[in-house]
Amino acid sequence: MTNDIAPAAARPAAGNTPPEAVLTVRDLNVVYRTDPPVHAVKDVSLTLNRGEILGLAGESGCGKSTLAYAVNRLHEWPAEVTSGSVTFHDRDGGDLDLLALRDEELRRFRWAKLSMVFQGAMSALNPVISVRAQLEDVLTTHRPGMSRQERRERCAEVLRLVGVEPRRMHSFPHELSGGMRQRVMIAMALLLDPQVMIMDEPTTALDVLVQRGILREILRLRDRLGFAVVFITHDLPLLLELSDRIAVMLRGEIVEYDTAETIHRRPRHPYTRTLLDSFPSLTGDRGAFLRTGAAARSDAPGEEDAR
Amino acid sequence: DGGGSGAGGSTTLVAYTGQSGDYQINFNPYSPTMIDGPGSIYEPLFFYNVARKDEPKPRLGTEFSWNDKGTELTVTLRQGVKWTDGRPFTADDVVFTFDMVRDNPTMNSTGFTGKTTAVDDTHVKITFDKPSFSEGPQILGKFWIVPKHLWAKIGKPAEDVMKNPVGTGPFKLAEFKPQAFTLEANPDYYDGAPALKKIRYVALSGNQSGADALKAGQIDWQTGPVPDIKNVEKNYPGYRAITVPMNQAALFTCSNADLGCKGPQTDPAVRKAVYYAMDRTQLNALAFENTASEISPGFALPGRDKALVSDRLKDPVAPMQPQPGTARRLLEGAGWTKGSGGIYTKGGRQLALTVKVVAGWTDYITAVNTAAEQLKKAGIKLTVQQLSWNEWSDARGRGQYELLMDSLYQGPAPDPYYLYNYFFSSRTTAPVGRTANPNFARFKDPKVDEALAALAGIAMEDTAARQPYYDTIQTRIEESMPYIPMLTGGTTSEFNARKFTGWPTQDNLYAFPAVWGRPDNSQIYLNLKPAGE
Amino acid sequence: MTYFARKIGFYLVALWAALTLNFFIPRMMPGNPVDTLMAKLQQRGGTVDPAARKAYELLLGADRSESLFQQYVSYLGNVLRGDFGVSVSAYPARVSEVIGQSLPWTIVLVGMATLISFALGLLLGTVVGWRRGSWLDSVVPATTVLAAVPYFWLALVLAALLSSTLHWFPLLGGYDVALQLGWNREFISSAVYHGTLPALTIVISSVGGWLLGMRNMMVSTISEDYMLTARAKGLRNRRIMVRYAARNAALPSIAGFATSLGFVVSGSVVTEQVFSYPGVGTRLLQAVQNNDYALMQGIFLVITVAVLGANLLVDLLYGVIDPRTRTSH
Amino acid sequence: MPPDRALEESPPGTGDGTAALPPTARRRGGRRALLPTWSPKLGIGLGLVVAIALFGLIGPLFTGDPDTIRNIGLTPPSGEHLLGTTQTGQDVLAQLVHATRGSLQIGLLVGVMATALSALFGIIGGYAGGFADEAFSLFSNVMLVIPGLPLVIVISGFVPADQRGSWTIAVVLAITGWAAAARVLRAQTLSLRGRDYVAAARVAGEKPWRVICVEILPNLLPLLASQFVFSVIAAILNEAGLSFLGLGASNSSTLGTMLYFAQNGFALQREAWWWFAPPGVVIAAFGCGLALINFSLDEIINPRLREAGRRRRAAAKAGRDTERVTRSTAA
Amino acid sequence: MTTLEVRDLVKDFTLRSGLRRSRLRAVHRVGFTLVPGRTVALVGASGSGKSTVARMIARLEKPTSGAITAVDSAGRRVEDPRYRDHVQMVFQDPFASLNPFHSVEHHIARPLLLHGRSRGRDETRERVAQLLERVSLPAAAVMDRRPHELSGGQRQRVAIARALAPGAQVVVADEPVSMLDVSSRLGVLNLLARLQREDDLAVLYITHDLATARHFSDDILVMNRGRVVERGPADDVILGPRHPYTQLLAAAAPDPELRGRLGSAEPEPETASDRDHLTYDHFAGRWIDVDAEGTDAAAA
Ligand SMILES: Nc1ncnc2c1ncn2[C@@H]1O[C@H](COP(=O)(O)OP(=O)(O)OP(=O)(O)O)[C@@H](O)[C@H]1O
Ligand SMILES: Nc1ncnc2c1ncn2[C@@H]1O[C@H](COP(=O)(O)OP(=O)(O)OP(=O)(O)O)[C@@H](O)[C@H]1O
Ligand SMILES: [Mg+2]
Ligand SMILES: [Mg+2]
Repeated sequence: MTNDIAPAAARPAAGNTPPEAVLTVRDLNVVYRTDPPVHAVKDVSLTLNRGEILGLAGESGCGKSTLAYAVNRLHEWPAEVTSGSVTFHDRDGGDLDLLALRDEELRRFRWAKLSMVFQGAMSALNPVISVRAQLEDVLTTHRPGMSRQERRERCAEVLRLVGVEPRRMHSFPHELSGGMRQRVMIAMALLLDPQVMIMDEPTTALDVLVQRGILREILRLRDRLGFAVVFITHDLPLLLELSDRIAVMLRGEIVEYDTAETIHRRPRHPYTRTLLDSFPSLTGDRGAFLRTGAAARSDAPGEEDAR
Repeated sequence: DGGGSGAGGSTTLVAYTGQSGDYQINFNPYSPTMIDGPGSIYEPLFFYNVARKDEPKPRLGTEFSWNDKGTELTVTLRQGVKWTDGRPFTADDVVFTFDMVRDNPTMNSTGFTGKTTAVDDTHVKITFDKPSFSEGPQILGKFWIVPKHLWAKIGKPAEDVMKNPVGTGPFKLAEFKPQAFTLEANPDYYDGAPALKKIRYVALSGNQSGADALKAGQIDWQTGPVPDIKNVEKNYPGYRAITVPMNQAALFTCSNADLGCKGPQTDPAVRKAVYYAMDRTQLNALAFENTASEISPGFALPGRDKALVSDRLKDPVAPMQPQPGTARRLLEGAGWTKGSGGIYTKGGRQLALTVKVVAGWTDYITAVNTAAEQLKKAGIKLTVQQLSWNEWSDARGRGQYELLMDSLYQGPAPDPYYLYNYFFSSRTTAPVGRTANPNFARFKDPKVDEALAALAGIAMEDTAARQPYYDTIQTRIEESMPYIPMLTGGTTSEFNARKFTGWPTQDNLYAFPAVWGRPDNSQIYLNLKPAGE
Repeated sequence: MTYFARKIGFYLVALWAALTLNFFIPRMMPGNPVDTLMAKLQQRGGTVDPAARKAYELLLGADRSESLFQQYVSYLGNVLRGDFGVSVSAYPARVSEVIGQSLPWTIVLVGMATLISFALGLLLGTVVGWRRGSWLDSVVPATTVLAAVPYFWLALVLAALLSSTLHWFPLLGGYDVALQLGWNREFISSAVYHGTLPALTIVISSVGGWLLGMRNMMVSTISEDYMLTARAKGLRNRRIMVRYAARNAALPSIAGFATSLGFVVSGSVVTEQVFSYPGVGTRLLQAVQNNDYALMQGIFLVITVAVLGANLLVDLLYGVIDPRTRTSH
Repeated sequence: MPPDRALEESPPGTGDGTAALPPTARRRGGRRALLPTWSPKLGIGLGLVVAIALFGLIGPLFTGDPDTIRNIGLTPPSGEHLLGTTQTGQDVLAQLVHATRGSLQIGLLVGVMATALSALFGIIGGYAGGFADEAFSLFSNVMLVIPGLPLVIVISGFVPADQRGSWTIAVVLAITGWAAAARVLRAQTLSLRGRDYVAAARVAGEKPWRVICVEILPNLLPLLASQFVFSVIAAILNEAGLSFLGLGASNSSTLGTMLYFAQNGFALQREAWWWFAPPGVVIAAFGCGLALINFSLDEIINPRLREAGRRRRAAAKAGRDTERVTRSTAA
Repeated sequence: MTTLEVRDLVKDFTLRSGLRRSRLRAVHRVGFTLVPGRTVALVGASGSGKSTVARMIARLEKPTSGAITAVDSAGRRVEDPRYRDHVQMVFQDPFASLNPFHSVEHHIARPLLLHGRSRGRDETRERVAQLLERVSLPAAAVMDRRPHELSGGQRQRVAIARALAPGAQVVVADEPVSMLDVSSRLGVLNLLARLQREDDLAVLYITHDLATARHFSDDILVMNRGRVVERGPADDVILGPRHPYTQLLAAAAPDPELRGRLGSAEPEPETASDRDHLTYDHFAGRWIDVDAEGTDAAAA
């Protein structure tokens, strides 16, 4: 089953060829039917191009995860998609209206075309089942024709891809370090060679050094396998470094949506600027921050916040 | 068949003896924990009917006689009797049995000391070193003759459970299961095989389940309370009930201040006031469903021992209605005065008594509760205290109580002598703190002791000679009233009269009809016939 | 391995402590076996000569000249050799014999009933928890009513209704006593028939607890992140419910199950009373009522060993079913 | 500047506190989080418990002496005796009222004692750690395997008979009933002990007992309450069970002893339902009420359960809200 | 003014697995001095022992060996009962460090009362209000609320106020902002900086974020596996790291200025270097072997 791993696709986003969309979100609205209702995603429209890394930034509670889950229709009550559309443009040409899929179709679609990596790998992996069983689960469900041997090999292959020794397959999640667990999650997401991978804060819980290693891995795999990534985090500097385009969310709405370069150099929305200023630059000018000088004498809110 | 499963065939009598929980195999008639055997598998020499003044009925013995002094007892044995293993029964077996009991202190539950010799094959002689008329019923009626050829080989006969009992009796063991065991008719019984072919004893969990099983027709004979006793015939079609007054329910008092008893009940006036304040009619109705009967303050059974009830008693039977006037006079005569709240006081102390009763003995609890209400009217405060059985019997034995509710029991022959000897003799009591057995009231009266000693030397049949002593005992008891008589408790049994005929009736009380009475039950088994035969 | 060593060490200490308590508790009870026996005979047969007391004292060895400590040491020694002594209330039977005779009934009836109620509770709990918030959830409070009814009351009422009135089930006993004991069809079907109602009452009164526990764990488990992963993986609902939700949610119940297995013996007292069912519960009651120290100690030991053993088993098994515990600390 | 952070950085006094509450503010927390959310289940539960408690508390004022014996014997309910009489002519209603009070008393006593014991061993052990913890948890595990039945008799034996009653049985039930709860409390305490606010209290210089009582205990309250409720149910049921075996609170009147007397008086066989049924029904209703209250407590301890509980109710409401939200979205 | 001196601090943890025990050295011979008016940042990856140092300073944990001495303005050593008046700590998780059961007022009033800084209800309330206002919270609106009614940043402010309540002049802040929302982080850091300046506090700022360490502290200590591997003025350490571990850490910090760096080949971290056990001291301008020379030399 080696052809599951597509030959490295071109990287259209960075290149000059016109970008080909793989996922289109149009005017999506998601409401939590709580008391009072929370309108968590408001009129969001996004296009994810093939092979591209789309960063989704925003502070806690702005609706990033809600948006991501809505795309895969993972929401259960009380969340409800009230309007909008999510269309998946398959590699083979067909378009899928995700919100209209029936249960069984949706189940088949999930992971095969679009996989997800969640924030806490410890809790995202079932603690009482071995890693191998959790990997093979996907194959037995989606590729019922595969033999045991083939399944075993496929699992070993994806683990090798993410830099985990295949013999760790027999371990249980708690026996792996945080970084390894996250790699296992990524390996799992790669199993069916999906076209889109949504990563919801995949590295926030990790050590800076480990985080770096994983990000590098993602980039490498993307280059090799050509899937598109939606990368969700509140760490804007990270996105600026990593992604091709960035969408900045504020209270359910996308307030700025542009290439990483533009957002870094010429942020238009004041909120984007606030966000950018919340992260002092490591190597930049030290004086840019308020620690010293006259400004620092007062911590009037305006000044504290304005950067 | 009564319809339920477990009842067995139509010729099987299913008996429930009140056993709660599984049976543990034990057919050793001398073991306190044996489950059956006396009378049915093993036989005594004679059968004594405790329910009625009958002549002893021959079983293995045919005749017996005492010498005049009561120191020598000669018994003639039945001929042609065989053990169920085929070996013949001889005088040697009797001698062996008697000697075994005498020589094994753990089996000798009556303190038998006689010397037994075989005069010839059919005669044995037992000699005592003091007059022992009163031991006769015990020896003749409660010593189970066992086969020498088998028992002589047993090292510790007291500790053997006799898994395969061999006896001379009308029945033999057919099958044992912890949940039930079955006896079957002995075809070679000397009197001919009994008409009753099978007896099955079943294990249930107590009175409640006994009543349920009876209702379902699963048992044919049990002794114990059932709801609505008066209407057994209506409620359980085909069944009959019979109630025999046997044990005297009384409020035991720790009466003897000399032996360490404390409390107002050590004052005889108080005990008698309690006696007069009771409304026995109400007690009988509420606590005993009217199955109890009159009681004599001299503790001879008003029915069975009618002839022995002394005419020197103030009341031949206790008044069934309260006599508040008498009670008041008695108390006031003893220096008690009515205090506030209507309770008598003396020396600043209230006339308040605590009565101990076993938790779970509902009829007794009801009785003392009822009595408490009645005594309140007479100015006596009675507090009921329920105790676990263990604690209650501990307190009773050591005399650490003021009052307790219990009953007095009879001896091996239809004669009050045994009861007097058990409960009123100074030999069976002990100071408070040490265990009395069973003179729990700590009654001590030299005149009674003298009378008891004299009675031991007079033949049981010689009622004329015995009566003066009974008069003494009864009047002394009435005078002191260490056990405050309440009522004579009836023992009620229910039996299936549709399936079997020949049951005892009030008119023909040929045996005490309690299913757990041994050997009384065997006498009944011998009399029963499957209906329609 | 050291994990096991530690566990086993703990259980040994607990066993010793329990054994010691078992030794002292009965000895602190009022009364003594001889008086108990005497009184019982008086109550039943009517006549007991005062001389009998001496005989029974000798027979049952009521006068203990050994000091309490000596008794304790020889008790521990005997227990280690599996010798619990002679039962006073079933004299001269050995305690092991008495228990051996009754225990199988209890284990089969109450054990099976507990197992059934556990399995049923888990199954229902899984379904109710999976469909939380649906109408099924409103069934849950109803089951607590059953658990709040005194067990014996429920049993008595059911017995009166189903056995006495409707004659659907036999009233009393463990089998038709007219049958031969043995592994034949007739006997077994009779035993099953007799056991059904008692088992039913146990199941009815205990299933609610399992159901509720499992349902609550299911609800908690369902909101775990790995459940979301499982759904995102496109797994079938059934598989998620069984392999991801129920398997994880059942873990605490399994620990509870072990404990409840240990209480099979002591919990059987009431059942056996109500249904006159043969078994060790009645024996316990008999021992308590007759001051039968040896029997009491034997039964306590069975209970203690059962509880500890079941817990140990679960502790060890837990390592298998919940891999997290294997390498903890 | 995003308006919802106005307060965060506004100079003292200028922010109007309430308007600037963060979105989470409406979630319940603090002391209010310790109160169960109102639900029909809780309502029914409280209703049952209060009704039965009142029945037991003030009922005795209206009924006569339950021990009064009448010559009428067993009679079915009538105008004079609303629940009939027992075989000794005692008024069942009067007995029921007193028995309910007795049972409540035992339940309450056991609840208090068992909860106190489990708190003592669980919380202190869990907080102190080390040897104390090992010893305490070993002790509770041993207590868990000690059979309670003979303990009843033994402990009763130590209490002078004239002072014996519901207290004795309550002590026994408490002694044999605290261990399981202690284990749960210990686990919970262990997790609370590691919380930063406990460390913060220690840094602030609080004494250990104060840390336990003020910082840890309040957060265990829902758990303690649930355990209390549970041990009350268990106590009443166990007391009834012991009474059935004849080992109960013999000198005081409880629902258990009442059932025991009914059983011994062949109430069931005589079809005297008015005697046998009411005590069982009262126990069941009371236990059921407490269990329903416990549902609400469970929801505090494990908030995830609450979400599940709310689903259905909110779903009905959702229909109305959808309209409003979509309209506001369009605007 | 209080100075806090840490010398040769060692902490071993006993790990139990079954009956076997093993020792884990979480902190190895760490030494530094906190002086009024200066912030020292302690940086390092997860598990490097930062929190353990903080907890030992707060006396939540007993050092295995080494000394932590606080010296007050008069030059006297601060002994135990008064130690907590001088040294206080701010915890990482604002959601966990406030007891959900108690009001904001309670959290601040308790240390005030415990350390005898106020008496009576009214005075206490007033002092609480003052403290809240110092941390830029509207006292009237916040005082009676419970933690869950506050945002993360507000909670962390309450935690800071609590640390100041006993009059502490040494504040250990263990990752005070890493759990906060991005937009409120700077606010809290700036507040800390302001208080530090105004009260001349000595602050130990623990973080894994090199960027904020650089901007909010004067000196930086880099920890790796329980050891201090590099120390020096903030800019020197960040911009001119000498120890391989520091270099690795600096390279791992996201920096939009270096876009594209991720994709390009980067040197894999060397697993072991001969300098692992050495400390580079920018003050001294040389490598120091604390095992040989002790922390006195380094802390100079
Ligand atoms: N189950 C729920 N019920 C009610 N409201 C919810 C629920 N889940 C999320 N919300 C609300 O929806 C909004 C968006 O939540 P979401 O989880 O999408 O944010 P996020 O951007 O992913 O935040 P974070 O960075 O913290 O993960 C928040 O205001 C949140 O309070
Ligand atoms: N109570 C403890 N028992 C055993 N080991 C501990 C304990 N506390 C900490 N450790 C160990 O000590 C080492 C240092 O831990 P510490 O919490 O100080 O690291 P840290 O630098 O604060 O990490 P982080 O950035 O993740 O907070 C770690 O390996 C940790 O596992
Ligand atoms: Mg999120
Ligand atoms: Mg830390």
